[in-house]
Amino acid sequence: MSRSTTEPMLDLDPATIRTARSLARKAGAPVVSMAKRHTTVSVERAVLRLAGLEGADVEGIPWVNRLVDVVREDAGLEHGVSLPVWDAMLRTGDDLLTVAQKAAAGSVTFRVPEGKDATKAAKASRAQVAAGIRRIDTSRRQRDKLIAKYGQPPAPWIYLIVATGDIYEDMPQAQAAAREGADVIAVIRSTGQSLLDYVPEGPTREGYAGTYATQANFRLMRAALDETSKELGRYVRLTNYASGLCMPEIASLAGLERLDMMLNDSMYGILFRDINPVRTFVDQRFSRQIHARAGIIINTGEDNYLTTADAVEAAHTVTVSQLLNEYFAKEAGLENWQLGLGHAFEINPDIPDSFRMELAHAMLARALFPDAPLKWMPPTKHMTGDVFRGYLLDGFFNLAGALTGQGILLVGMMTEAVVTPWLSDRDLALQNVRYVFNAAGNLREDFRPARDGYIANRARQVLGEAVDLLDRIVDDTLLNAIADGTFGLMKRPADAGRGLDGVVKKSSGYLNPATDLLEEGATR
Amino acid sequence: MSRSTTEPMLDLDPATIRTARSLARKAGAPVVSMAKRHTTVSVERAVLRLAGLEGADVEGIPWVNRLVDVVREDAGLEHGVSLPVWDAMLRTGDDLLTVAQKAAAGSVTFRVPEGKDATKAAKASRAQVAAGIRRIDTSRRQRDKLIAKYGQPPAPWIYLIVATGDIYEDMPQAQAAAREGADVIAVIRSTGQSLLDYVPEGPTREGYAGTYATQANFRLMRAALDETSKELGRYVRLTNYASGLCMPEIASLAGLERLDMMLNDSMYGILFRDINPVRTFVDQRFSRQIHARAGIIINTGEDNYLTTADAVEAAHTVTVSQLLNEYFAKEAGLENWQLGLGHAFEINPDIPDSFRMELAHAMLARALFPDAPLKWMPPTKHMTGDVFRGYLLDGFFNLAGALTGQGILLVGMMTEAVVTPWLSDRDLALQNVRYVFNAAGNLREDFRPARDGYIANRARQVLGEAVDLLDRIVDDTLLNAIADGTFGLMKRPADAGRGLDGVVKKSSGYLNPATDLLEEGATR
Amino acid sequence: MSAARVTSTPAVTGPRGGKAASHIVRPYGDATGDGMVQLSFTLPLPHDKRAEGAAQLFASKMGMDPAMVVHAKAMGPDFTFFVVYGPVHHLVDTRDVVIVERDYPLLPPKEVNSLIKKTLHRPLVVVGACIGTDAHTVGIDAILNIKGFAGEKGLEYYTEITVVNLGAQVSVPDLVEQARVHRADAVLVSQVVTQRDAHLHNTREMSAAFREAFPADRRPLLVVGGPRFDELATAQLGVDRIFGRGTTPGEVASYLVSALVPPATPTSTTRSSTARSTSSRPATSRKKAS
Amino acid sequence: MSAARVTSTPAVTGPRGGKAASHIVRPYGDATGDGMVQLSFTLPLPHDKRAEGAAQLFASKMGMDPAMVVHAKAMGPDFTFFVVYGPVHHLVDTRDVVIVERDYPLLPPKEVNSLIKKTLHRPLVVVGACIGTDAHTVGIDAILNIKGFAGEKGLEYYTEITVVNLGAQVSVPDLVEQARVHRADAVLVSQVVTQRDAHLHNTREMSAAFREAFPADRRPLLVVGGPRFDELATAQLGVDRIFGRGTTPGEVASYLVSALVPPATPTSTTRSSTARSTSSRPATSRKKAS
Ligand code: B12
Ligand code: B12
Ligand SMILES: Cc1ncc(COP(=O)(O)O)c(C=O)c1O
Ligand SMILES: Cc1ncc(COP(=O)(O)O)c(C=O)c1O
Repeated sequence: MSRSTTEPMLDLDPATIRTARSLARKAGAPVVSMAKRHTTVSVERAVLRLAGLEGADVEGIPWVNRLVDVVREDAGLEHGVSLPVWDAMLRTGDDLLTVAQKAAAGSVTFRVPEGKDATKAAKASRAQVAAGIRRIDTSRRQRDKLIAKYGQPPAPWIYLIVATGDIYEDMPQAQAAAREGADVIAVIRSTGQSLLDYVPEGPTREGYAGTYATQANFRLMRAALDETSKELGRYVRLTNYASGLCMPEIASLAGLERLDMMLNDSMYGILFRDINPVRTFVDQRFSRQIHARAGIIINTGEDNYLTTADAVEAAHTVTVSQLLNEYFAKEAGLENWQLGLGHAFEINPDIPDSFRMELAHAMLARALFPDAPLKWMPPTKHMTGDVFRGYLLDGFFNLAGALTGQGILLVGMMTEAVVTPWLSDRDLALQNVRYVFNAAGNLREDFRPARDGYIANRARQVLGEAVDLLDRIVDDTLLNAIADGTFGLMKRPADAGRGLDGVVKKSSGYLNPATDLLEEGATR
Repeated sequence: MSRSTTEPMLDLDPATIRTARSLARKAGAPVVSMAKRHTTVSVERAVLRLAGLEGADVEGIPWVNRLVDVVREDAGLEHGVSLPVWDAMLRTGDDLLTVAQKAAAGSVTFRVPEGKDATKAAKASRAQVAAGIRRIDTSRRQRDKLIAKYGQPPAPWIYLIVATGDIYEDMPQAQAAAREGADVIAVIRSTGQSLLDYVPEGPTREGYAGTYATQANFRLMRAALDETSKELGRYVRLTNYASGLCMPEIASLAGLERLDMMLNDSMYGILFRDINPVRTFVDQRFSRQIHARAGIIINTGEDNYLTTADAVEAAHTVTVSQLLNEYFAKEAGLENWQLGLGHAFEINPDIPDSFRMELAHAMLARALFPDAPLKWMPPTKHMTGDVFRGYLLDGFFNLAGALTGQGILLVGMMTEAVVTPWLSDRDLALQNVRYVFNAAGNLREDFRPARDGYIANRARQVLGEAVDLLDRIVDDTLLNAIADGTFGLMKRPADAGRGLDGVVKKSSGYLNPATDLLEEGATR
Repeated sequence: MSAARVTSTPAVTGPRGGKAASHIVRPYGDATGDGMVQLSFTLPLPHDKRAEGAAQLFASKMGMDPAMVVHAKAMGPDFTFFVVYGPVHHLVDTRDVVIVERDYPLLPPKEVNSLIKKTLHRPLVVVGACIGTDAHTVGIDAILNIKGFAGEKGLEYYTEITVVNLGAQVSVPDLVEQARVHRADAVLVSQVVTQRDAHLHNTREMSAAFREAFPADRRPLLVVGGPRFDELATAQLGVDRIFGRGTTPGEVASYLVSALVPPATPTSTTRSSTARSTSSRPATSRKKAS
Repeated sequence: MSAARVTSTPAVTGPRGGKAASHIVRPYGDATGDGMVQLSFTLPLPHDKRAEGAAQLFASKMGMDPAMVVHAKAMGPDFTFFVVYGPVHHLVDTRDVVIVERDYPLLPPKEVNSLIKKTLHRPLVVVGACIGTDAHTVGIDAILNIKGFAGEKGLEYYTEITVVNLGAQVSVPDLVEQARVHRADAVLVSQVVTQRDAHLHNTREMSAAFREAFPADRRPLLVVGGPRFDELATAQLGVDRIFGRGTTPGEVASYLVSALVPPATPTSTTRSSTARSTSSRPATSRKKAS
């Protein structure tokens, strides 16, 4: 389907759209300033990772965890890890890894340096972290080069999942999926990883319904897909999840290892992993600054709301969340082309006009975010063990994607309600995509919803409800809205949830060379 | 989907449409006059059936066959059976059945009466045949009454097939299908029936991939569906096949037993059963006169061409055949609402834009025959053993039906390439129809092919090719076109094929009271 | 629109013997006794005649005869996907089917409440959770939240039931602790992720922990649910009851009173042999398995 | 348009043991050896727990363990449709797979023609038909008509083959008569309708008629084809060769020369044991089965 054809018009009121955006900014701004006032253990560990600290102790606890824990005990984290750590390095003459090992062994203690010591430590840490940032820059340039060489695939990008739990199984399956037509490969993570307050080390072979995200796994998979990209003459993108308690570290590793897209939603962890809201927003801001720098496209998770809330009743919460995600993303430096805002085909298929309503919702997103790629998620909630019906539903999902010009198409599986996808499920699913796009992709030219018809009216209604909800959120604060179950019907108070103890209020002397480099756009 | 919404416009040139129709008339007229100049054994047997001759001899040969054969031997058929038979009845004082029995036993001989005898025989035959025609009229009135009572189902009518081969199995399966949502039940015929030059008698239990069409079976099934119609408060239509060597008789029985729709194509028997073309056209004209009188909707068989010829290359042959079928139907007295002109979703699904091309073809038919119900046939040729793919394809077939406002939807089965439909296939297929029409039926409102877009251009192209072909047919005669493999790639010369020996040239003294009554619209 | 008429409640009358008294059944394709089934699978073989033969042989080992390989598609050089149709010779005697019968009366919320009130003289306490790393709360919420499921209100709606919903990703020690703190009469656990039998491992870990933490007569009733459990597996998993796909809150509430509250009305005595067989609570507080 | 890139020729590399040397295979869902399959069928039972149990029991008789009934839908009061997933324990040894190997070289039309010319010194005569009431001519036409199938020209294209295509619905006596009139070297019969085994009955009737009408050494080669034949059934059906789904004209032409014309180039001698075993023509005019 060509992008050049007349875009179907929804005729939304531009003033309403402006209102919606400014309300989202108002709702998000207090959260941003709260995020700026805090740091987290994971943000600090990410700084150390950027500075090049890799590896783990014999128990598999990463050195970054060991080090941050000891620093926190010795000196608190209000000032960040950088000053105490580089101060110690300067004092001992040890390198970062040695200091970490010594810290674990209890043979070094940390303090918050002052005066000249502080200046020296700050400078040293900045120099070392800048090297990491430059590695991210190099990765980005390399990606740009490959894309320039192979060309950008036309929209929508076909997005397929692998989830064997074993990186050595994932690699050939991912390569196979790429050969079958996937533009993007996502390696699903093991169910438990987001609750781990550390990033596992090394190549892993024993995930549960997914494979652990580790730096080594990132590297292996990127290499495998680079090989396949070369074979196919087409750049195959790699995706993982910057979510959970280690979001900032995972984002950093993704930047270093040239991942191309990351699932990264401003509220997913809060709602669906019961991670503390403050922790999440702090971690999220840092992660997005990294993604912005790394040229990574983020995928947000609005689809998830529709698995717990009703896709018709809660349609406007998707819009609100997209606007918030957009605001937080832009604030962190991401550009429009990096915003894979999520939405999903999750309306109960028994509802009259369900398909047209899906089109209305999808077009609304398309109209609100004309320059964002948008990630179109397949039906999951209303999939059943009736795999024939499921295959049909996925076909109509594909058709909706084609008619509304989605940017990233996550391919639906007929066995959604049964098992994690089989080899044959993926093959059948791609056959479905192929049929629909080949046979009816250009139908978009003939799709012209009337300006006052069912579809346009529905889109306007959802936008109106979104504005109303944003209004209420601005009044009552976003944190309260989250606590009240506004999103996905999940109630998450700001003072509960996992990882709260990893949140630390910054002191006035707080230093984070990574944030500084990112915000300044500097390389040294 | 409501009929009141703006019809998508194809913007066809009205002059071209007029040309196409007038060419069809020119191509068909010689065939009609040829048909008028001939009679066939089956036409004559149909007259006897209308006169009330039922039953068969001990070998199962119907009395109508016995009688016509003896008359033909004794007196020839150039004058029709009516004069010789009623002359014999008047001479012997026997009733019709007795004369038939005596004829079979050789105890009566026939002659062509002349003068007063002829006048008397003519009068007597007309009186007796008129009673049959009045029974047809009564059936029609009864149907009208039931429809007035229950209301007409909205379009498209859901058309389902039963094909167990056993009328006593067919009945409950048909009732079940009706309860599941079928508006029309078709009882498929046994593979061999069309080649039989007689209509089997009585209820039958041993068909091959279908059930024999007999008067008793018609009666049983109509009664079963009347019962279900009552139960559902919805008139369930019954369909069978006026095709094969006994087309006129089957049509008459359908009229008598209140069947509601009949498969009845002007060329199907020629092309796909190798029945002699002259035989077919003669039989067809009589059948259609009966259908016209009985208020039966005919279904034509253009879909069949696309199983042997390519649906893209041969698209215009479908249009040509529809125009010819329309001409022959109108000539025989059928009205627009009785023309279930056939077309099918048979384009190779691997072809780019195949779905849009299907839409173009379907809209062309819709635009050419705005007042005919049109029968939309599902994919068969490109169905494979991949039942998942088949289920998806059927979904898009249903969508095309919804978008183009088809009148009769023959429900596609995912097992098309495997077996005659299973109980579960029908259930899954109806679920498919339900989903598509419920979720996307109204999408027709949003479907507006551009006046100069792909769809409109393709429709114009097919219409243009149809006109060209009609031109050539007019030049070279329709019979030659059929002989040359123009339709469905089947070559059928006018002097070959089955049933030719049953064709008889009429003498100037030919009498057929049924034709007279039908053409005069008389009841006595 | 026609869809309104194409109702979703078909009522097929069995053509041949649908109503036959026989207990012996086989699959029905288009006629009684034809035994027809549809099967699909992948073999790790390149697509060629031999692979098709292997598919046919495999299907015939499953009892299809003749097995018709109606579709074969190469998926890369090493795998082939097959669709097979054909009749299967196996028969099922419906009398051999072992199921967990509902061995308690289905009671409306009002009766459940009044039974608890009359007999327990205090609210019945239910602690619910998704354990392990499972974050699928929709199922347990369907049972517990007021909103409920399939038109039935959840347990929170019952005035005499106190619901403590711990949510997702609850560790077993936390669950045991919370059950103790809240003096749970019943613990309701949901498990949706089943990859590598996660649901079975987690359930066994959970029941063992409760057995260790509580004396037999004080252990709360252990109930698990999720779409892929075998309801017959109570003994193997060490729980009192298992609920599967499509469970409604009313069923759970009714079961809980029948198990925890002496019945006011006589109930059926044909309890499944496994139900509660692992419990050793006094019969006064819980109805024993027969 | 993205579809252009989503090619239809995937090339999966087997993750686990796709290339394993082992002859023992099981279905592959998501991992080697998982044995996973998908199954669907209808039981003539009203939809209730017992019916689901019966479905599970039936699937387990087919070798699925555990059999997960993931979908059950009432179809009227007397029938229920099921979808079942699960692992199957049966194994297939690919060495046990019996197939009809192509036991003749695939020759291009030119070579077929020159072989016939050189050896027979006259055109080879083929009479083709759909017999019985079967009117499905597309299959036999694909083999006979010039247009051909799958990019290969049909037998009419071969200068040294004379094709007499009798079309559809040909009765057996007519076919025998036409074979005699045209001095057919081979008779090619198509059967597509298989309901109630029509194809098998018709084929047996046909081969018996030829056996009766011709002395053994003058009987034409009998070849049948159609999408649902078992290619191994030559002996039972009394024919010389059976061709199934997806046959191409080139295969048929090559077979015909190998069977009717002494080979110019040595061909493989590993003929399937059933092929031609029913023939007793002299080896000079036809190659004998080994
Ligand atoms: C919604 C959903 C999600 C939501 C969950 C939101 C939430 N808060 O619950 C989100 C998007 C977060 C999610 C995430 C994931 N999901 Co999910 N998800 C689903 C989905 C679409 C629907 C499940 C559902 O809500 N069903 C509706 C409820 C009402 O049904 P139910 O759970 O069966 O409950 C009923 C009964 O079983 C019973 N019941 C259930 N529990 C209990 C307990 C008791 C005590 C009782 C009495 C009864 C009872 O009563 C309920 C009402 O009848 C399914 C696919 C599908 N269509 O089924 C996949 C699915 C369950 N998810 C799956 C997976 C793998 C995941 C992930 C692990 C993927 C990943 N690696 O990232 C993640 C991680 C989740 C985690 N850590 O657990 C797989 C599981 C595969 C398997 N069999 O192991 C599925 C099947 C999808 C698939 N094919 O891959 N998922
Ligand atoms: C086209 C078609 C028709 C056309 C036939 C037109 C024609 N002139 O051939 C029409 C519309 C007329 C038709 C009618 C009917 N059909 Co029809 N039809 C089909 C359809 C859609 C495609 C068949 C086809 O052309 N395949 C393509 C060819 C190339 O494949 P093939 O036949 O397998 O041939 C290949 C090989 O098998 C082999 N081969 C075949 N013959 C031979 C012979 C020799 C000697 C050799 C070497 C090789 C060989 O080589 C070929 C090339 O590879 C199928 C459904 C489907 N998608 O398969 C139903 C199907 C075959 N029809 C079916 C039925 C029941 C009928 C009817 C009986 C229905 C009715 N009661 O009215 C009628 C009556 C026909 C009759 N009397 O036989 C059923 C058969 C069910 C069964 N298994 O018994 C099917 C499967 C549909 C269904 N699911 O119900 N049909
Ligand atoms: C936006 C988003 N983030 C993250 C995840 C992955 O979750 P986890 O953090 O459990 O790996 C998902 C799952 O689908 C998601 O949608
Ligand atoms: C137009 C038409 N007539 C008749 C038939 C039935 O054929 P037969 O005459 O073999 O019963 C068909 C079959 O589909 C058809 O399409």
